Amino acid sequence: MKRQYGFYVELERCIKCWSCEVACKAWKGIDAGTVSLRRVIEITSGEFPAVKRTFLSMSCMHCEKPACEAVCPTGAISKRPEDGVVVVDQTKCIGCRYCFFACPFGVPQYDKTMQKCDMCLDRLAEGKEPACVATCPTRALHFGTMEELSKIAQEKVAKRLAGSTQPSVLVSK
Amino acid sequence: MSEETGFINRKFSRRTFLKATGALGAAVALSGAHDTLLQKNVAKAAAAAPAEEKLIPTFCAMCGPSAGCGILAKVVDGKFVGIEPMPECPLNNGKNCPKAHAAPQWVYSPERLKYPMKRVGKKGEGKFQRITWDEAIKLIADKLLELKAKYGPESLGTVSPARRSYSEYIYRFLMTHGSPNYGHSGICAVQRMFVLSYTVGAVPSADWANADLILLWGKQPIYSGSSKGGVQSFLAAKERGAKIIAIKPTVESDVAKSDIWVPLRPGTDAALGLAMINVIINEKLYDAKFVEEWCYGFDQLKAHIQQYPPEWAEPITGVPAEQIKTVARMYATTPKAAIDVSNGPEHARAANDAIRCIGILMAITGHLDKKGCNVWPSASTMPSPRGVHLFDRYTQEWVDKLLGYELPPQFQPFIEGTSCSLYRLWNSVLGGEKYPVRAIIAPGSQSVASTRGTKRILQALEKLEFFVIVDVTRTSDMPWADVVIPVCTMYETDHPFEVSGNWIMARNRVIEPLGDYKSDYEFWLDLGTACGYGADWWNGDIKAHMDWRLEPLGMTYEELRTKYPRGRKYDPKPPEYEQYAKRFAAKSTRIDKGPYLPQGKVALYNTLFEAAGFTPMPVWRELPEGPTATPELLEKYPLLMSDYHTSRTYNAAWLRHVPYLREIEPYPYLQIHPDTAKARGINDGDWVKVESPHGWIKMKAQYYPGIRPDVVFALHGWWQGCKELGFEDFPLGDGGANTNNMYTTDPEKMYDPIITAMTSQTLVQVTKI
Amino acid sequence: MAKQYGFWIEIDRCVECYACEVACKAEHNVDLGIKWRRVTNVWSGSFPNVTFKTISLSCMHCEKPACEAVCPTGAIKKQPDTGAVTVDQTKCIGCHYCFFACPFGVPQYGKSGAMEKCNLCVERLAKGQEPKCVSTCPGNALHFGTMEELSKMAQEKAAKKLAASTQPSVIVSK
Amino acid sequence: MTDLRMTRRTFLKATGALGTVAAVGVGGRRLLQSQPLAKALAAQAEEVKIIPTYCHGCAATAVNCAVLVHVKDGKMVRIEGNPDAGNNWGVGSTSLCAKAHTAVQYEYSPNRILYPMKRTGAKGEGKFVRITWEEAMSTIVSKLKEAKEKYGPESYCHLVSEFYPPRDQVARRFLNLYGTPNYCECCLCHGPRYLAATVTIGFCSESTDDWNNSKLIVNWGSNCENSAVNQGQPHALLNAIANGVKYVDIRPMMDPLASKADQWIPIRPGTDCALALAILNVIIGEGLYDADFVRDWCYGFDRLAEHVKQYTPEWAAPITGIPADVIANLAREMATTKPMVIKTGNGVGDQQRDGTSAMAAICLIEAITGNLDVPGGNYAGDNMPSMIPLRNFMVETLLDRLPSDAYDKLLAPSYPRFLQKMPQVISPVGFHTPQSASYKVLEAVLTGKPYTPRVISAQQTSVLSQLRNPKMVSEALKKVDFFFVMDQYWSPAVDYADIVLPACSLYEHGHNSFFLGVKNRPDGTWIGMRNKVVEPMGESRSDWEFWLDLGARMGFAADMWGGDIERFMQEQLEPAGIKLEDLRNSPRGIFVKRTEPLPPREYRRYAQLFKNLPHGKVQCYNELIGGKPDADETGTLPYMPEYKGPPEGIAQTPDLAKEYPLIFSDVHAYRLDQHSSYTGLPYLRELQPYPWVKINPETAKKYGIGNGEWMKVESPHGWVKMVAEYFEGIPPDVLMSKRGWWQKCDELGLPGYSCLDGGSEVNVLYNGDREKFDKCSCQMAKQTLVRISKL
Repeated sequence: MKRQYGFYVELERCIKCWSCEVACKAWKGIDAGTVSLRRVIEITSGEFPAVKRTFLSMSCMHCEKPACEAVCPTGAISKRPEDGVVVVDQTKCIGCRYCFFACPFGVPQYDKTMQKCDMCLDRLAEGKEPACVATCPTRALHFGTMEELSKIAQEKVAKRLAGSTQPSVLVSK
Repeated sequence: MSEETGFINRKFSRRTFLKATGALGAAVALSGAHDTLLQKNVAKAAAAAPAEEKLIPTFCAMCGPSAGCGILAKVVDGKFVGIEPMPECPLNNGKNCPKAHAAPQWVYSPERLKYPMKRVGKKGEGKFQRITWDEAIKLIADKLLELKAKYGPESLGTVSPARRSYSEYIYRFLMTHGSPNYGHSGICAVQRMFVLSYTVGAVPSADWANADLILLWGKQPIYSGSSKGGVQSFLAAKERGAKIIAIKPTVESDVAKSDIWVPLRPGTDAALGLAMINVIINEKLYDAKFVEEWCYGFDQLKAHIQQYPPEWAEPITGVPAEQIKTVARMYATTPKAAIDVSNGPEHARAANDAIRCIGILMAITGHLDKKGCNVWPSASTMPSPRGVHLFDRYTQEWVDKLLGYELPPQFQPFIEGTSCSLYRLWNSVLGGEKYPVRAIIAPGSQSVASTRGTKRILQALEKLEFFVIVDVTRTSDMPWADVVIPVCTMYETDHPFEVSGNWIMARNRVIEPLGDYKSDYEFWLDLGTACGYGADWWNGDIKAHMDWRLEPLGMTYEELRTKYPRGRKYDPKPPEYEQYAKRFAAKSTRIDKGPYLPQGKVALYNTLFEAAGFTPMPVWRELPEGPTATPELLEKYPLLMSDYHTSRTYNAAWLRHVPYLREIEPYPYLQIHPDTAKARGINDGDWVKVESPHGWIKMKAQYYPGIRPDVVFALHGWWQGCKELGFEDFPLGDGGANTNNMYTTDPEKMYDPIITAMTSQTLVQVTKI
Repeated sequence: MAKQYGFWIEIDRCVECYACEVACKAEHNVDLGIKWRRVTNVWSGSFPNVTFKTISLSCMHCEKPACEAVCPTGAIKKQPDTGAVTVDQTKCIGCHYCFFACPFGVPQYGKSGAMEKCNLCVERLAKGQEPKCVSTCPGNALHFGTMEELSKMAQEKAAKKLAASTQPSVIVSK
Repeated sequence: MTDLRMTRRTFLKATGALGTVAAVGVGGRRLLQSQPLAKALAAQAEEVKIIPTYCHGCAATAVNCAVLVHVKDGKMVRIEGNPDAGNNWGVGSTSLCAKAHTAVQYEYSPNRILYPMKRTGAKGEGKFVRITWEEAMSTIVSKLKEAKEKYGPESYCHLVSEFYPPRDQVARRFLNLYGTPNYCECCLCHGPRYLAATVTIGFCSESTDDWNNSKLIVNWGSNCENSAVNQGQPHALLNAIANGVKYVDIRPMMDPLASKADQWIPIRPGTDCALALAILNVIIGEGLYDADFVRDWCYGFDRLAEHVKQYTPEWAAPITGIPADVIANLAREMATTKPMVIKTGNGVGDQQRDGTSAMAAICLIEAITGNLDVPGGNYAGDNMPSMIPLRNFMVETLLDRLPSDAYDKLLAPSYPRFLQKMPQVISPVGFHTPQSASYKVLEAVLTGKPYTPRVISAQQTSVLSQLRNPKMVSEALKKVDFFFVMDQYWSPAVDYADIVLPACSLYEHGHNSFFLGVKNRPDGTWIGMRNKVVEPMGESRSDWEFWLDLGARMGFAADMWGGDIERFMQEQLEPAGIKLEDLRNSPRGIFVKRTEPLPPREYRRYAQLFKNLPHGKVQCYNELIGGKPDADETGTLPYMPEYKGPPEGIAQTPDLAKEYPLIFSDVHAYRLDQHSSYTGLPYLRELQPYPWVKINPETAKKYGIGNGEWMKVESPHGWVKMVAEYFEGIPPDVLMSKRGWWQKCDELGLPGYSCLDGGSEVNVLYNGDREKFDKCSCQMAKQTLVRISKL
């Protein structure tokens, strides 16, 4: 049965505490100063005092039709049917960086060969969540099948609509 | 989007890269006369003797009307070899387009004219004899004075394309000589400036930095100078999230990045404009308060426009009525919406009507002189250098003496002084006008390649008594010249200065002139003095002239050069908005200096045009030949053809001889939709015959998915070969590649009745050769 | 630690103006008929819903260059300090084997017959200048830097789009 | 909403749907994604041991997050959150903060002190030679004995950081046995704010249990997204916001949580007292207070009403930088939106010249609006009896062994002497008395007033980066007769020590303060063991072992468990009937279920909360401390909160502002380090490589300072070199930085910076004059004026 796991970041709950970024490097034993397979990014807009700050934790999106897989000249990149994780075969990768051109999100990193998030397949095998999701102190970062994730998102929006405190106005779409 | 993953599909990487290389490989006939460095090995270059390298701040000169981009010209051992960025110039912020980088090949091209010549062979034979600069000047001056005595000063005419930095010197010479006959090609800029001035009182520009919606109407920012502000402001607006609607017949890169493409047929902009006004008025989307307070003739317009609903415009423009409504509604209801109109609509019989519609659209929606809409230029604290145009000497008699009007006499002179259509100037030589001109000077203009009716121009060239060419490289009508005057390229002269917004910089000489010639400006100073008008021409003293021009800025030309090597920046004044009273009271350039807008309001209903015998409100005028204009011709000539004015690598009729540019666009291409071509058995790259009711040319078919299946497009101005790549010249008339052979020369159909803009649409058949 | 420089073409900003192609040729006096950097369009869709994207491509300066691996005379070397893959023309015998191996068809053969291609403008890098194509790109679409810098830039641009597009959906209108 | 996390985990494990997965970099740097993961995992499984303990993230201060450490071949490899303990939001939470994940780098850092050493060069020169523990301990013992005989026990002062568990059990007990009252507090964190609240409304609660009943949460100076990311507060606040609770944030910078507030109030640092007084002015002036509560439970309200008339919003606006109308509307909203809770933090009552008054005024705002101990208000917390009763050595520190005149011998009381003699008023756990102020103790070394400290020790603290005026501190450390230090890392103060002792990291000893490690919750109480994860580095010993050993050597063995740490720990567990061995052998800790259900939550327990206050009421007019001698005993404490403002400020010293136009302050906590340490840990230093100062881009551009460029920051007291970090979320006339950039990071080749002028220690900038400190709790103001220039 084809299953697609994925991440979901609730922008409103992320406070850029960098825990996911450091947990990912620590769990995979990556040296500081080299690659970052998950990065926390801030978008600031407006000027003092009307400032808007949005925080976003970003790693590989494990696309349904990965642009990196499509352009890889040596077939080093493949998408696993059983969980939808996009993985890189290090022995085939020649470090041509063409996948970087293709990726709309600038995810591929290079330490000789292409490095990127593999959804912590080792932890998944032990029934654990990826290291970044497990450590997120504000539960902004979620993991699961796309059905599970959409359920979380819809529940959140519905709750806000019902609104336990203020009576909310129904928005006409 | 196609089902392939995103934009790069697996097929792309290896095969298409090869395909593109292959197409060029065969064509390269590597002729011997090749002086580029063979070995490209870096180590080898470093090992050579350390070259003495200089970087000279100056201006690129490779393209048209507006000022050149700032560059650092790299000179190695006295040879101009390349350019580096000069970020100080606000026009291009250190960026440069492909033409700028190909400048050395243009400067050192074998096609350069190196010394003055006088004709010794028969007219059109192309035999010349070298003479000195002074001999040539004297020869021209004597002839002009002789013709002036015999036939009056008005026997002299000049031909010029769009506005150049030396255009004002031509007006001045004509004024000092006594002739009103300045021939303008009528295919760029002046036409829309005239119509907008008489509709909204000025030429308000689109406020790209603040608009949320921009209509890119008939504009080619990538073709007409990709390094200038156009591209940078387009991309900045996109990244800011602004919506862009592209109204153009073909898909260039800017259309591909726009949100909506309005694929109208060339020459039908007026129909689209009228239909949009119809929608906005009938659906009450106009700004009633602004219309009531600042527009004249709304009721008349409202009645007049009922005949032009979107359903009427659909068969003419080819744009679905629904899309016309959507675009009209979006423009009217978006508070910050602007229209950036350029050359596209100026090539049609209804050119004035199209531009009037655009002015009216801006006015009735209130999108005028507001942040994010079309705004007036903000003033600068920089005192403006003196102009050369003797504007105050124009009189009514002067206007009446004009041979043939480009703009109606009641509105002469306009910003270019008294101007007559270039075609009428040549027509007078064949006796077709009030009186014939006897002498024509062509500074940087190739009439045979750039105006309609090539055959008639060639006949006139045969008959013209005295023809002078002033240019940097060989031109298409040089064989018929009596005197050829070479002039410096802008890399060989240290004047004039360039102004870009609030910044001014002196031009610096990169290399010494390669032959016996001076600059354009020195030519006019010398000729003016030789003709006895020295008092008006600083007696030929270029230095005194330049200092005179800079006097308002309180410094001499040398001080500008030495004190401000990278240009001097003045602070802009903060922009002012909604200054309607002042804006609509603007004085015109007419003899009586009356306001453009007699009512002090936007002319929805134009009383001045009405008094001059023209339609007070914009109307629809059919194409000379077109699917709805002449359906009877469709059977023999099924496709609608038009042409571009300029491209990424060429300007009008120039630069085909520059190898690095010719490599990119090696052939005169006919853009044709793949299905249309396949239906005729034409493959991508085949040579085809393109025939209209007026002439025929040979072009290479280029499969172009981003075009209407019933339309084909080409670039105008093809005549020149390129020795380094082994390309020969093309014939100028039928059988060549000059699109000007294809269009009508029937005076009733070839012009816009008010602004003499020349139409560039016809019906053609395309067959494989 | 060896630096690995690279290019990044930001498709959304490239306007197919060919400035990078001609600038590169002028800077290195490249023969006519061949190109070290090439601009190519990829069309998609059909009239009237048709559009195209433009890619400016030169040598990728791979980590394990296929051309270097097959070159019989060792003429192709990957420079340790900048990661640039350069050609020693005196050793190249013009056998075209590298052309067969390269997944991107990058190798070109000019009048000298020896292989030539983009050299990452190492001589300009030595003078602290950007590669010529990058310095002139009017659309600011062609970027150059270490892979880490480029990746940060790309991610920030993607994030900006995500943040701007979603406008965290607050259903309750306050 | 069911806890999705639990169901998915069991679901994944049950279905085993994952098949073979790509191997992951085990210890190795690169990702071996090609080898089948199963094989690699199996190999990994046998060697890796999982050891439960507590995280080092908040360093020695708090003991909060239970963790599982992966050890392979005796070497720490990785760390994870322990789902059984109930960290952050409760059972099942595996979350940790960024600092936790540096466990491996923290343990094996090249900055570790490995052996006892004694100084050979001059004080501060940093020349040392290795010695044995025996020689080190005997030197310390002889010095302590000599000092006691010649100058009296009070001549020995022990410096320590806040919350360090050994200090309140074995260290405090040793000092009492030795006879010195001079247990020295840094007066930087929690203590001063806790005192101000307790003397005004009788308690100081940080409970978030009742937030979901609140209608308005006001975060006033609390920086919990930096100081306590994983301790439940950010998560609780985000839940409240998601549930529609209105959230207002009063802080100088728009920190991440402030960016999610409905309203951000960018107040100038050090002016919170002015704002609080102006809010009281509006609430009382417009009669918006809870008349019933005021009548029944407030003392001296009328005098307060009169007192605050002078503090109008128009008066407060130029001081705070907040427009008068914004102040007035805020006051009305805080008074009328019920229930409201104010979450205070270090930014408000801990490092300001009028911090005590600021905190008192804020407590009074909560009181007179009837928000004390009400559902959704300032809830004083559940009284849930623990199912694991422990012997609390934090209280049994043999206080009676001190000489009778100990309190009078106190060198520099960190809060008024008369209050220190009333421990029953200040709850037994919250404040241990007697205690002196570290800064004033060091000053006494130079002045000899009231007397000269002869022996000083420092443990788990870096005084040169903790206290103001590092120049004075370094002079004092040079002059003192004998200075010994015990720490994990080589901080700048260690250069001045006579004897240096290597301290174990928190993963190298299994010694516990069980009291702090217990997690009490509605369904029962959980206790976990701090286990020894790896062998100590070099010859390092645990701080507990040091005090027990020192106690025995000084003849107090009988009262120090004979130096036997096991006995000390076993005695703590006796009341709960738990054997130390049983706890060590239960990796998932011990959970004792509650026998009978908890009584429903009680509110408005005013009689009990105010019992220690005069008249048993909230002190609007404070007769507990009003008119009594202040900490310096040079003046008396005010009856009502009074505004003083920062020592140097735009509004306070306008002429000085002509030369030094910008306000400067620093954040107390930052989520990438523990106060002044941890800038040596590569994963954290990578994210903040250089000493940053946040500056508004417009301000920086005026001085031609680009983003990321070095700049000079100079105050009337000293100057530092910092890197400008453009930040829109800060007022144009304010600069904010962080203290503690002394630790180098060899792995990234980044230096440590000096703590003196020309370095990057913000403390050199602040005013060191004790007259400009808070008179009640010796808070040292961290606000000054600076001028900046491009470097």
